[in-house]
Amino acid sequence: MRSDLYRTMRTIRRFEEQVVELVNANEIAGVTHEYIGQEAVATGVCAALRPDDVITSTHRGHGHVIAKGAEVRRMLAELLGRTTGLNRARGGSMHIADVSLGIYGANGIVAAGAPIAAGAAWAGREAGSDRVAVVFFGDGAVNQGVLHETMNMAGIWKLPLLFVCENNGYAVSFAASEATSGSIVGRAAAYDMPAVHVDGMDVEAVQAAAETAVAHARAGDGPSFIECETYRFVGHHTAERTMKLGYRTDEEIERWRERDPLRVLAERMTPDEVAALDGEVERLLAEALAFARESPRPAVADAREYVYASGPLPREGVSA
Amino acid sequence: MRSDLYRTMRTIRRFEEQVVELVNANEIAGVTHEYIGQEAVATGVCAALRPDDVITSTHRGHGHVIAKGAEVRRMLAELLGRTTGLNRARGGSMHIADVSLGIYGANGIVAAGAPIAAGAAWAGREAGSDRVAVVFFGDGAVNQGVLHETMNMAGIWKLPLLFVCENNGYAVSFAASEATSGSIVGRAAAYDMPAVHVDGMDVEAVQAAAETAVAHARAGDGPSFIECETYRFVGHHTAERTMKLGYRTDEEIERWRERDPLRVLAERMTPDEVAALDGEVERLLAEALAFARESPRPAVADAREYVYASGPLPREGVSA
Amino acid sequence: MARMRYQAALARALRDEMTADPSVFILGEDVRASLRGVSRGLVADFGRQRVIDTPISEQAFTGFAMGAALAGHRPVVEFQIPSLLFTAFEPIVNQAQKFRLMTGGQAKVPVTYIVPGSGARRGLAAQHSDHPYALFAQAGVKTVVPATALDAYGLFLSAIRDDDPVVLFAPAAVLGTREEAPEQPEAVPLGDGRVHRAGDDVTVVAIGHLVHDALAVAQELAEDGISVEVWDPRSILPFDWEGLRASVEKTGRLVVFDDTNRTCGLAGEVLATAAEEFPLAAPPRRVTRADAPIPFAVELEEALLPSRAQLAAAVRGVLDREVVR
Amino acid sequence: MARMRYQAALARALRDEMTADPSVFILGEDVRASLRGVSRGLVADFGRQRVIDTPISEQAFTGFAMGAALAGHRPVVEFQIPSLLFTAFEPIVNQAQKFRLMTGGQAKVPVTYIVPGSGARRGLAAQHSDHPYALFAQAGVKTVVPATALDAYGLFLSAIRDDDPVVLFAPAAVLGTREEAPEQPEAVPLGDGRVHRAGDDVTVVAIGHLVHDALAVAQELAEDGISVEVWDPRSILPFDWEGLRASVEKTGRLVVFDDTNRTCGLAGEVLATAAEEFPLAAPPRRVTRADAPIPFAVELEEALLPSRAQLAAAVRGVLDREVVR
Ligand SMILES: Cc1ncc(C[n+]2csc(CCOP(=O)(O)OP(=O)(O)O)c2C)c(N)n1
Ligand SMILES: Cc1ncc(C[n+]2csc(CCOP(=O)(O)OP(=O)(O)O)c2C)c(N)n1
Ligand SMILES: [Mg+2]
Ligand SMILES: [Mg+2]
Repeated sequence: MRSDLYRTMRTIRRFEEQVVELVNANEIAGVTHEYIGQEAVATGVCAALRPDDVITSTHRGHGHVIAKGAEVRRMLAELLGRTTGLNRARGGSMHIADVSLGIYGANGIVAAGAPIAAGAAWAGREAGSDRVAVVFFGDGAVNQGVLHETMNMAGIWKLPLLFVCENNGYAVSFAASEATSGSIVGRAAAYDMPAVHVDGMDVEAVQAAAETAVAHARAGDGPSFIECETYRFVGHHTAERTMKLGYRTDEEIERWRERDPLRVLAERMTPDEVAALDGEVERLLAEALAFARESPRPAVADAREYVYASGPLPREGVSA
Repeated sequence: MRSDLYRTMRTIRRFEEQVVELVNANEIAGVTHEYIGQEAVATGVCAALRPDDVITSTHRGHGHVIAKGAEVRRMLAELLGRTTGLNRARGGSMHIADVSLGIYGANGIVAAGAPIAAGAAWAGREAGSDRVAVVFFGDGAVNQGVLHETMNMAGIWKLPLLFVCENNGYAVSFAASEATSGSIVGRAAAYDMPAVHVDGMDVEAVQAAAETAVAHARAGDGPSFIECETYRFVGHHTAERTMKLGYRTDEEIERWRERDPLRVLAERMTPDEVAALDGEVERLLAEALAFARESPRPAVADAREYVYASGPLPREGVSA
Repeated sequence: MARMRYQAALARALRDEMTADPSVFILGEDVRASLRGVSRGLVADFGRQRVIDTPISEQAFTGFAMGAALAGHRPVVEFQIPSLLFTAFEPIVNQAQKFRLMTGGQAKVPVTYIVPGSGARRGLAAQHSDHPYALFAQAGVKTVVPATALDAYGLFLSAIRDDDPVVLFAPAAVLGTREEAPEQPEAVPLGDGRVHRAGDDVTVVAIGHLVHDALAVAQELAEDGISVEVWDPRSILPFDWEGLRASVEKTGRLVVFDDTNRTCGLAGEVLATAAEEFPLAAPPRRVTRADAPIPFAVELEEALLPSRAQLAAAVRGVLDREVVR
Repeated sequence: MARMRYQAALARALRDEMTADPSVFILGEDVRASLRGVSRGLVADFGRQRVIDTPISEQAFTGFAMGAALAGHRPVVEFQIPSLLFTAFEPIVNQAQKFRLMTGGQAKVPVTYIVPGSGARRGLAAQHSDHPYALFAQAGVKTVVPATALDAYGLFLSAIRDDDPVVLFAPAAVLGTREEAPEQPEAVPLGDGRVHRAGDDVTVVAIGHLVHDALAVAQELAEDGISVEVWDPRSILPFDWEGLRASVEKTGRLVVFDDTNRTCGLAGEVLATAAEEFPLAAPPRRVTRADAPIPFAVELEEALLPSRAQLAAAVRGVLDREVVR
C-alpha cells in the first residue's frame, strides 16, 4: 500500500530531522548518522518482510529500525538516554535494536551485521520456518572482507538471506567509484546468487526487488543481492556540518534532491492523502518526543547492569 | 629452460621427502606442510620472476622458497633449528624467509601474505621499478576476507601483483567444491582483473600463464589472477599420517599421481638429462644435510634477541 | 572410576550436551573429520546440520555463531589454532561480548569459543604458540582454562550452558593427560577455583598445564619442608577472588605461575589484586612467559616459557623475604 | 613560545617527518579529507601517493603497510576509531609484530599505527569508546599514549622513526588541549617517563588524558598538605621502570590512574611490578575503568570511567594505610 510506504518514509524523514535538531541542541549525546535521502531502501525492503524475519543494520540504522516496526517513541527515548528507550539507554543510535521484532541491532562496525544475519537466517531454517534475514550495508562495506566471507557461506549453505547494499556513492568522504574495483553486483554474482541493481529512490522498485528476493529465499533457493542506488542528502553524521570535508558539490546534492524518494512516491498519490499522512506523522513524533522527554534517566547505581546474562557484576574500577 | 624447471621441481620434491624423514625421526621439531605434488606451481611462477621481485608464501611454503632461489642448505639448517638457518632458527618451516631475495616469508595464517605482497608491489612501483609481487595461496584462502580486500585494493590501485591460487582440492579435509560458492576465477574476475585457470601439474603451462601476468604487471596494467589446478600427494601436514581423516580416497590420490608434474616434464626431456639432474639434486641435498647437521644450535642466552629492531630486550618471565 | 583423557573429556562434554540440548551445535574448520578431537564421532550421530565444517572464514563464522545464538541456539565455535582468535577478535570482543549491554539486556549470547590446543608445543613457532587468555579477560569476555580432564569436562559443559560468550582454552600440553573420573562427571561452575594441594607456607596460583608443573614443584619442595598450596582459578573471568583470598589469608605468601606474556598478563592481575586487597607477609612473585613471541628452535622456546626451576626459586624467594618498608 | 594544540601537534609531527623523510606516508580511511585532523593539508603538499585514502579494508591496508615497510617505507596507518584495531588485530600482533623475530632479524617493520581519538567521549557508546592500549602491551607491541601536545609531537616523531611497529593512542579527551611549545619541538624517546609535578608523599602514575585529571587532583590535595608526584610513563611498552622506581623510592607510595578495563589492564601491570620489585610503605592502589563496555547514556558512561574523586580517595587511602602483615 502506497500510504503505508509513504507513512514509513515520512516517519523516517521527520524522525531524522528531529534527531538532528536534538543533537545540535545537545539533547542527544554523541553523533548520529542520518538516513535522510535513503528512506526508500529500508521502507521498500521491510515492506517485503514479515514480523518474524530478522534484519541487521548499520551505523546509519534509524531508517531500518523504523521500517521494521520499532516503536518510534521508544527509539527517541533511547536517543535521549532514557530508561524507556528500546535499549534502556545502553545503546544509543549506533546500537539501537529491538530483538523481539527481529531487529538484531544497528552496528558501529561496517559490515559486522552480515555474518550475524547469516546465523539468524540459518537458525530460521533449522527451526523449520521459512523466515528470512536481511543484512543492510553501504557501498563502503562491499570492501570489507567479512562481507565476502558471508556471501560465500550464504552461497554454499543456500541461506535464506538478502544482502541489501545501499550505494549512496560515498563511504564518509571516499567515493564508491574510486574505492571499488569492478562492479558491486558483479561481486555478488560471483558467489552464484541473483544480484540486481535497482533505483533506490523509488520505494516501489525496491519493494518489488525485495519481494522477488524474499520469495526466492522462502522457497529454499538461497541468498540474493540487491544494490540500491541512493544518496544521503546530509552529512555522513551530525558532526560533519562543522568539518568542511568538501568531497561533493552542492550541485550534486541538488541533483539528487530532485529525486527525493518521498517526492517520487507522493507524485503517485493524491495531495490529500499525503497531507493527511504528513499530519499523522507530526502527531506521532510530537507524542514521541513528549514521551521521551518525560521518561526517566537511568540510575548511576545500575551502570554495570546488563553486561552478563549470568554470573557476577563486572568489577568496578576501584577496590571495594 | 626445461632443465632448470626440472632441477627446481626435483629439488623441491627431494627436499620435502627429506624433511618428512627428518620430522618422523624427530630431527625436525613441530609439523611441516609438504609441497609434494604441487611443484609445478611454484617452479613455473618463479621461472617468470626476476631476483628483485617479491613473493609471499603460505604454511606450505618450502616449494616457493626454493623456487625463488633460497639456499637449500640454509633452509634445511633452519628446519633443524641451527643458527646458520635462513631465520637463525627463529622461524622454522612456517616462517621461513629470505628477505634479501624478496621472499617475505612463509606464513602460518591463511591468506595473510596477500596484503603484504600488495604493499611490496606498491613500494616497487613507488621506487620507479617495474618489479612485481606474487602472493601464493590455497583454495581455502579464497574464502578469507582479507584476500578479497586485497584484490580490491590491487584493482583500484592497479598494483603490479599476481594472485596465484594453488587449488589442490582441499583445505585440510574440507573439499574446495563444498567450501566455495561460484568459481574461483569468477571471483577474481569480479575485481576486473585478468583471471585464468591453468593445469597446475604442467610447469610449462604455469610458466606461460605467469609470464603473461608478469608482463601485464610490469607494463603498469595492474594485477592478474592465476588458478592452478593441482594436488598434494601426501597429507595436509606430517602429522596427518597418524590421523585417519578419511576425506579422500586412495584412488583419487593415485589418479593424480599419474599426472605427477615431474613425470609430465620428464617426458619432454631425454632420460639422460633427467638422470643427470637427479644426481645433481641428490648431491645438493646430501651436502645440505651435512651442512645443517654440523651447524650450531642457538644459544639459550639469546632467546630474547631479534624481537625488536630498536629498543630494549623484552622482559623476562621472572624479575631480575 | 576410570581414568579419563583430557581430549576425550572435551569430546564427551560436547556429546553429552548435544544429546541433552538440541540447540547445541559445533562449527569450525574440519570439525567433521575432527582434526582436534573435540567433535570426534559426532557427525555420524548428529548429522551435518549440527557438526558444521566451515570455510576458512573466521570472522564470518564467528559472527554467524552470534546470529544463531541470538536466534536461540548454543553454538560451539572451534578454532584450530589460538591465533585465529586474533582474526576473530572483533566479532568476539566487540560484537558478541557487548551485545547484551548494548541492547540493555534484550538478548543473551550463549556462544562457546574453544581452542583445543593453546600455548606452545615444541617447534610450532611464533604464530602457533600463543596462549592469549589474558587478552580476553582484559576485554571482559568470560574465559576458562581447564587444567585437568575433569575440569575440561565440567567447564566445557558450563561454558556451553552459560548464557554469555565464553572462551575455553585447552592447553596443548594437557590434551593427553588423564584424571580419575566417575561414571558421569559433573559440571564445574565458572568462577570457582580449585585447591589441588593444600599447604600452609605459600599459595601458588597456577593456570592450565602449569598446574601439573606446580604440583611437581610442590612435591619437590615438600621434601625440604616447604608446604605449598597449589590453587587453580580454573576460570580467569569471572575469577574466584574469594577463594584466592582464603588461601592467601592462610599462607600470607603468593607466587603466580602463568603462561601468558608478562606485561598485562594474568599473573600481573593476580599480583595487583593481592597487593591491593590481601594481607601479604612478603612481596608476591610471578613466573610467566617472557614478553616475546616464541622462536622456532625448541631450546629457545623453552627458555621463554615459565619453568619449574623458576617456580621453585620464586617460592623459595618469597619465603626468604618480608615486606620491606 | 606559543601554545600548541594537541591535534595540530600530531599534524605537525607528520608533516615534519614527511618533509624530512620521503619514505614516510600515511594511509587510512578519509585521510585526504582528514576526518581526524592528523593529515590536514597534507594531500595538497605531498600528493595522493603519500596520503592514501583506503577502502574500508582494515585487515588488508594494515597488512599492506607491513609489506611497504619491508620494502623500505615508513607507513603511518590511521584508524578512524579504536575498535578498528580489533579488526586489524591479526596483521598487527601476529604479522608485523612477530616478523622480525620470525625471520631472525632479517628485516625491520617500521609501521606506526595511530588512533586519533581513543577512549570514551560522551555518548559514543560501547563500540566506539574503547581505549585498548593494554591489549597491545600484552601482545608485545610498542605502545605510546601521549598526554600533552608536546608529547604528542615528540612521541609521534619517535614512533615514525622507530624501526619497530608502534601503536600511538591519542586520547579523545586531550585532542583539544594545548601546551606551551618552542618554535621547533623535539622528539621524545620511547620508554621515557615524565614527571609532571614533583611530590614527596605519593607517586601517582597517570596515563593519557588522566594526567590532566591527576594534576588537578594533586593541586587539590596540596591544599591539604599532601604532596603528590604525578608521573606519566608516556610509553606503555617499553615502560620506564627505572623512572618509576626512582619516584616510588622517594615517595614509598603508589596509586595508578588508568583508563583501561581493570582486569589485566595497565594499572595491574604497574601494581604487580611495584609489588614485586619496589619498596612500598603501603599497599598500592589503582583507579581504573570498570570491567565493562561503555553504555550510551552519559551518566552511565561517567560512572564507569576513572574519576578525580576516586583518585583523591585512593591517594588519601594509601596515606592512611601501612603494609599489613
Ligand atoms: C570496519 C569499520 N571501518 C571503519 C569505520 C568508520 N566508519 C564508519 S561509517 C564509515 C563509512 C561507511 O560507508 P558506507 O558503508 O558506504 O555507509 P554509509 O555511511 O555511506 O551509509 C566508516 C569508514 C567503521 N565504523 N567500521
Ligand atoms: C586464517 C587461518 N585459518 C585457519 C588456519 C588453519 N589451517 C592451516 S592450513 C589450513 C588449510 C589451508 O587450505 P588451503 O588454503 O587450500 O591450502 P593447502 O593447505 O591446501 O595448501 C587451515 C585451515 C590458519 N592457519 N589460518
Ligand atoms: Mg556509502
Ligand atoms: Mg588447498
